[in-house]
Amino acid sequence: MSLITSTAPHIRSRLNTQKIMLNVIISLLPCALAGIFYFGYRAAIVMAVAMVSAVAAEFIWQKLAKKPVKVNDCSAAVTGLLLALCITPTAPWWMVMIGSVFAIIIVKQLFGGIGDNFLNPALAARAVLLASWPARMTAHIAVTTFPGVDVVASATPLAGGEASMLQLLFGQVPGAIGETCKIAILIGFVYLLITKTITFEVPVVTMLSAFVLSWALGMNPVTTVLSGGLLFGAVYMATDYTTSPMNRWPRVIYAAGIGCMTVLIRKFGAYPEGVTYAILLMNILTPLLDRMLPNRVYGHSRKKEAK
Amino acid sequence: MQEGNRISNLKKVFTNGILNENPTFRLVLGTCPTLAVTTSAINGLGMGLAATFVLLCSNIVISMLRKFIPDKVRIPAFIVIIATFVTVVQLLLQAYIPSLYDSLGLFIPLIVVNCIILARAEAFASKNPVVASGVDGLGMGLGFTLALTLIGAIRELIGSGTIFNMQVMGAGYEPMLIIVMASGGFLSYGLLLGIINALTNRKQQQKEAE
Amino acid sequence: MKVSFRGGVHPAHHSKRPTQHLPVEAFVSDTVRIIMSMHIGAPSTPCVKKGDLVKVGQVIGEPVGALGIPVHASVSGEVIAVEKIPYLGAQPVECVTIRNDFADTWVELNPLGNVESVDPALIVPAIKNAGICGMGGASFPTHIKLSPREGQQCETILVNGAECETHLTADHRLMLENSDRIVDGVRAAMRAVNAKEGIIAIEDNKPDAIKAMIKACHGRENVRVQVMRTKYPQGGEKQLIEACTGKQVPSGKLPLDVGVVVLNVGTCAAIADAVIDGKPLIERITTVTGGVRNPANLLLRIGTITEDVIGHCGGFAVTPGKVCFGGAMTGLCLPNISIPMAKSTNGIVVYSEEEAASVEEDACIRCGKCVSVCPIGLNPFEIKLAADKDDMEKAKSLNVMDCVLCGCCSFECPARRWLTASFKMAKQKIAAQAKAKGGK
Amino acid sequence: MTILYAALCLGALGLVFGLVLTFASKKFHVEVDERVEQVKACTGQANCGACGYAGCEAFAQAVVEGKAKPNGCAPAGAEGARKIGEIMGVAVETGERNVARVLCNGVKGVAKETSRYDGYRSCVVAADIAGGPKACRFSCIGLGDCMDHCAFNAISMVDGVAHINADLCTACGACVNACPRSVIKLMPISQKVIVRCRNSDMARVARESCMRACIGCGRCKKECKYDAIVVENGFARIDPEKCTRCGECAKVCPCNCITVE
Amino acid sequence: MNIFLFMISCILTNNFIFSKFLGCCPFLGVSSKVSTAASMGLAVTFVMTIASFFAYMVDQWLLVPFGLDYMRTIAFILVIAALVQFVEMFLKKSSPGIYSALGIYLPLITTNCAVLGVATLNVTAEYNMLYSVMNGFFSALGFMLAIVLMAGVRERLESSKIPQCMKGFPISLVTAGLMAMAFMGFSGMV
Repeated sequence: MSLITSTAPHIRSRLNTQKIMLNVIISLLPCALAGIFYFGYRAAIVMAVAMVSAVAAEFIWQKLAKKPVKVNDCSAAVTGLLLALCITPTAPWWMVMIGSVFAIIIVKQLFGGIGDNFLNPALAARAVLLASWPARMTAHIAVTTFPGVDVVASATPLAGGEASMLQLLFGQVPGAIGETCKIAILIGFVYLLITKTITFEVPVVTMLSAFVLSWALGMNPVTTVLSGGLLFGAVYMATDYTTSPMNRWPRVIYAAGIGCMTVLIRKFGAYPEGVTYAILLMNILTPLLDRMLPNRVYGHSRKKEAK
Repeated sequence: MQEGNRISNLKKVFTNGILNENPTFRLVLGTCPTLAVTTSAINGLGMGLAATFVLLCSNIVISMLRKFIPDKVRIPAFIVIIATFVTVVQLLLQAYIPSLYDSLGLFIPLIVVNCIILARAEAFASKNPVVASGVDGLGMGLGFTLALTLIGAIRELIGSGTIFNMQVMGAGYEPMLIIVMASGGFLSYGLLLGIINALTNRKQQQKEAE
Repeated sequence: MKVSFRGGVHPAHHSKRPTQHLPVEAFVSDTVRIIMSMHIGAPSTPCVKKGDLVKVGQVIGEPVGALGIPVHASVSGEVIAVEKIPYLGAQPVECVTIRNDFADTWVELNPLGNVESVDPALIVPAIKNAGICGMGGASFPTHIKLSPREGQQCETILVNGAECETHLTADHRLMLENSDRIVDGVRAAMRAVNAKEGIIAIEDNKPDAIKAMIKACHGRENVRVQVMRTKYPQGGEKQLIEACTGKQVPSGKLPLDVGVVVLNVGTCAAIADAVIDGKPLIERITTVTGGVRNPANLLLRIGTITEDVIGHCGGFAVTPGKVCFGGAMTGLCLPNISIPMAKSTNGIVVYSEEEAASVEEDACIRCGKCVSVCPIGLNPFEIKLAADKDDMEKAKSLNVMDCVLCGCCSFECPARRWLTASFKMAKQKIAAQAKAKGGK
Repeated sequence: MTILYAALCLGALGLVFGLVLTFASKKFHVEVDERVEQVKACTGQANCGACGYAGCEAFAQAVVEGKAKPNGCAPAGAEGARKIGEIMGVAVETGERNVARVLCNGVKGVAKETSRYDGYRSCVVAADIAGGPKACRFSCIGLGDCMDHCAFNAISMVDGVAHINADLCTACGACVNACPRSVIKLMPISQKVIVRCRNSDMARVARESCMRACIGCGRCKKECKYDAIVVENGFARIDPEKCTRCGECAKVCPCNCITVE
Repeated sequence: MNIFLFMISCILTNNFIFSKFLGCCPFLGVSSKVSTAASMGLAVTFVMTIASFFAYMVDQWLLVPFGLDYMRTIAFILVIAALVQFVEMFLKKSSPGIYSALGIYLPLITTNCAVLGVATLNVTAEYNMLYSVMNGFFSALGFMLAIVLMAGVRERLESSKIPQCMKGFPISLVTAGLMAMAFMGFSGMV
């Protein structure tokens, strides 16, 4: 009888990469459903196109590059879904497809695939779409009742549209598919917390810092945190494992940076919404943050030791 | 026989600059103008030709003076020679093609610090006779021009739907604006380099397989 | 108040332990194989030869070097072999095989009497002569731990009853069934080093043990029970000290440098046996669990062969994949089941083929889980990248030498990366390099 | 007139700068040893670290400072050592080129396996678990630590035992240091007759653990007409000085552990 | 406030690398490690600030009075080359510590188009002395920010499984492109 030998530990936790990605998809379902409810079949089409093309792009790339095909880790599907949820329901199919392919091929696979991208693929793709087709990306429609028939062009609250607090909370405002309904996002957030997929620090600190800074700058803090994609970004985009810092303090700084930057861009910048760029900028800063503020090692003095 | 050898050598020097040691795609020199001016094919072509002119003239002059310039001050001397020709180009463009001069703007005087030109002066012209240096300058310059025009054409096509200002894409085409923006410059240059690397790698592998 | 440390994990097998309620039963087999290097330090030299008749408690291995401790016969009978056998480490070890005559004739013992009245100076020699080494797994000779060097003063004897490892219930049962002995041992250790207090630290998933120990501590001088949160590796030496005293052992130093000595509950009971009865360490409680028909807590003579133990527990209930000494997080794999257990074997765990099936290493997704669970505060993913590239300088600068190999990072990693193994390799290589440099 | 101004201006600027720089170069003169770069160019440039210094640059520095010997760079070989010697102005002794040889032939099916190692791919780790996956504790574990350390792609794994391509090997010794079992040794390249085993267990144990283990029987020693074979620690060893590479010993070895390349 | 806005504009909004493509060669070449990138950034800051000052002086007091503005390129490049050479020699002698940290980058700066670029820009934008120097200094800080951020990302990429054909320049360019895209967020701030 020949026994197996290996080093300890001999058991592993149940959570693996695939399950984590599935958890994210499940947590996104409320947002997706809210999007379909408010914006009708268009939202469903955008989501389907984004997910299918993201997965297809990943599959084709891995085949061409003769790498092991790891589409079933669901990470590409998550990227596609996230992208779809943060763009407008009127986006034409070819735009969504370009976004997905850009996210998967250029932002993720060229850098080595899962875990090696330094920017959030979905957000980077959104930034590309926004820069390339600004008119299409900001063509928002008013919410309709299911199954939306008539489409009325409308402005988001950030771009001057009117909305009450309750409408903001339930997402009865024009905007990106998944970003409007805050209740749905919060449900997803709680699910992610329960399944221990993410920790609470980043979203909470992001929202807090945005709240405080907007208050200090004389904006309405409640509207600030409830409008646009701030909550969606804080819960789903800023918490992306690969592109956020790992150490405790850098995480807090990173989150605070996102909140503050968003408010600054909204207030002073050329764009009505700044979450995308705020997160991308902090993504870039992530490696440096992790490097500058390492965790304190047990049994070492608090001061950083000279190497 | 010797004559034929010389000519074939010169041919080699000439094609070397265009293909094997293409300054943009193989040596990756002179990235600043490459990125900045390739928003359209015509700009790329203009920049390339301006640089070619400077490269050709400076190579010839440096090669002529190579025995007189003391080794210690050769770099400053090269730079002065190059700067002179750049000023000439600047004045010529300003006088005859003001539109191109305007669109290339700052990057005309910056040809002085284009690494390709100094690199060729140092690596080739200061060691080789006049004719060869001239041919080298021409080859390198054309390689640079071709590369810039290619990148410019691709960016113009995707970012504006035109090539050399001629509408190519159908009327329904919605240009991908980011390609002609700053970040698009980096992206398209990087991707093009990657594609060229992949193609040459594959060729090499095929050769090795044979 | 429940205390804890930073980081750590909650392994799934943590809470349900089938042997938790099973009383300890004794099992004596007909052959024991006693190895000479059960402790850290130079192996003892066998002082018996084939054909000798030995009694229980007779010294069969003489201590060698400063860290040396004697090895005693755990059964009476005839020595049938003295040879080198392959064991858990890289090198084969010297081993004395004794056939049990089941007469259980003891050598003459030399009891010292009540722990509260015995001369403190006699305690440490008694511990050494009893061959006691750490019974929690690390097997560091206990008499060395209790001999402070110049300038060190032991303030606290910290007794580890956390039993944070998965599967194991040996310490739990010991605390329930032999609580007075443990407190006796703590008192003996305290008196030996003149410590001010003794803390018995127990995780809150063992309320019955906590109750029993509090009862046993009642009326004893300066000994108390500290309840800790249930988390792995609560029983790691460094983590235990952090949780219970708030102090951290400086990198590269020993617990004694912060005035603490950590002893396992089993070790404490053995100390009490050595002092009160003069009995050497010849038996211990071992949990046999996992894929065996009848999991049990067994009182085993040191040197009992794994195959006999498993046979006693009804044999394998599954196709065995791995058989390990110790819990799932730090246990050591056996190459075959003819390997005998030793003084530090607190558990024998059988894993089925499916449980032991290989895990495929995926790409790191930089989730940071390894960073957040590391009780030491290291960046495991980064150290692994350095170790994989054989960049030992980098690994060293990332403090890999502070890693305690607890396995939390490997356990938690969703990409199933071999983090702990690579740190083990890096630590070995760096130590070898340092040795080579020192040698020059 | 403008031309004159221009010329004057530039001339003046050039003169001023020239003077300042000449002055500065005299005033701020610092000695630099150019030989470091030259020596570095002659090394293998693989940064393999076999010389004992942190990379080729450090080695070159040490050579110039006289701390390291010109022939300290194994990958550079005799030719490189000669060149470095020229730069330094010293004559260099260079012996025959060495190569690394694997002294184990316990391939799959020949060496007995005791357990299935299934974990982190590292010989160092595997060797430490229960004596390694093979019964013989002098065997090549075959997980490829040496392969990972070879900067020259000379090592491959064949049937669970390392195989070194002598043409690519530069005898830098990185694999020798990487092997936890010391299975790899450096030998002169002409030494083609090799005892591929270092098992020092007793004959019975050795035989049980591997069909190609050297049991130290001494048949080869008897057969050797040149007295080149010694049997020590339970295994045979060939003295390359005396060996004539006749290969007679390989023919009589009962365990097939002597090979002729 | 004006100066503050000017600073923001130089460092972030009109970043030399990400919106003006000045200094790309060293940006791509010397950004593989954070420490060397920081040194390079410091060296560039040093030279750019001083060069702005000297170029301004040469322009205002020599070229303009004599009506030689067409000679700017030549004069400026001479100034910069001499300056860099001088600084290098000076540092080598006076503070070997700084020299060993910055020294090897100094010759590279001569052909760094950012330096000549800032000198020329100062003249075309008709900045006064103070603004010229500030422009040089803050633009250089922007360059430093860009190169250090880039180095941080590239250090991380070191352990990535980048496809063979993308290794080196291509992936650096793509990285820079994506970073430039993120920097678009600052647009309109000033």
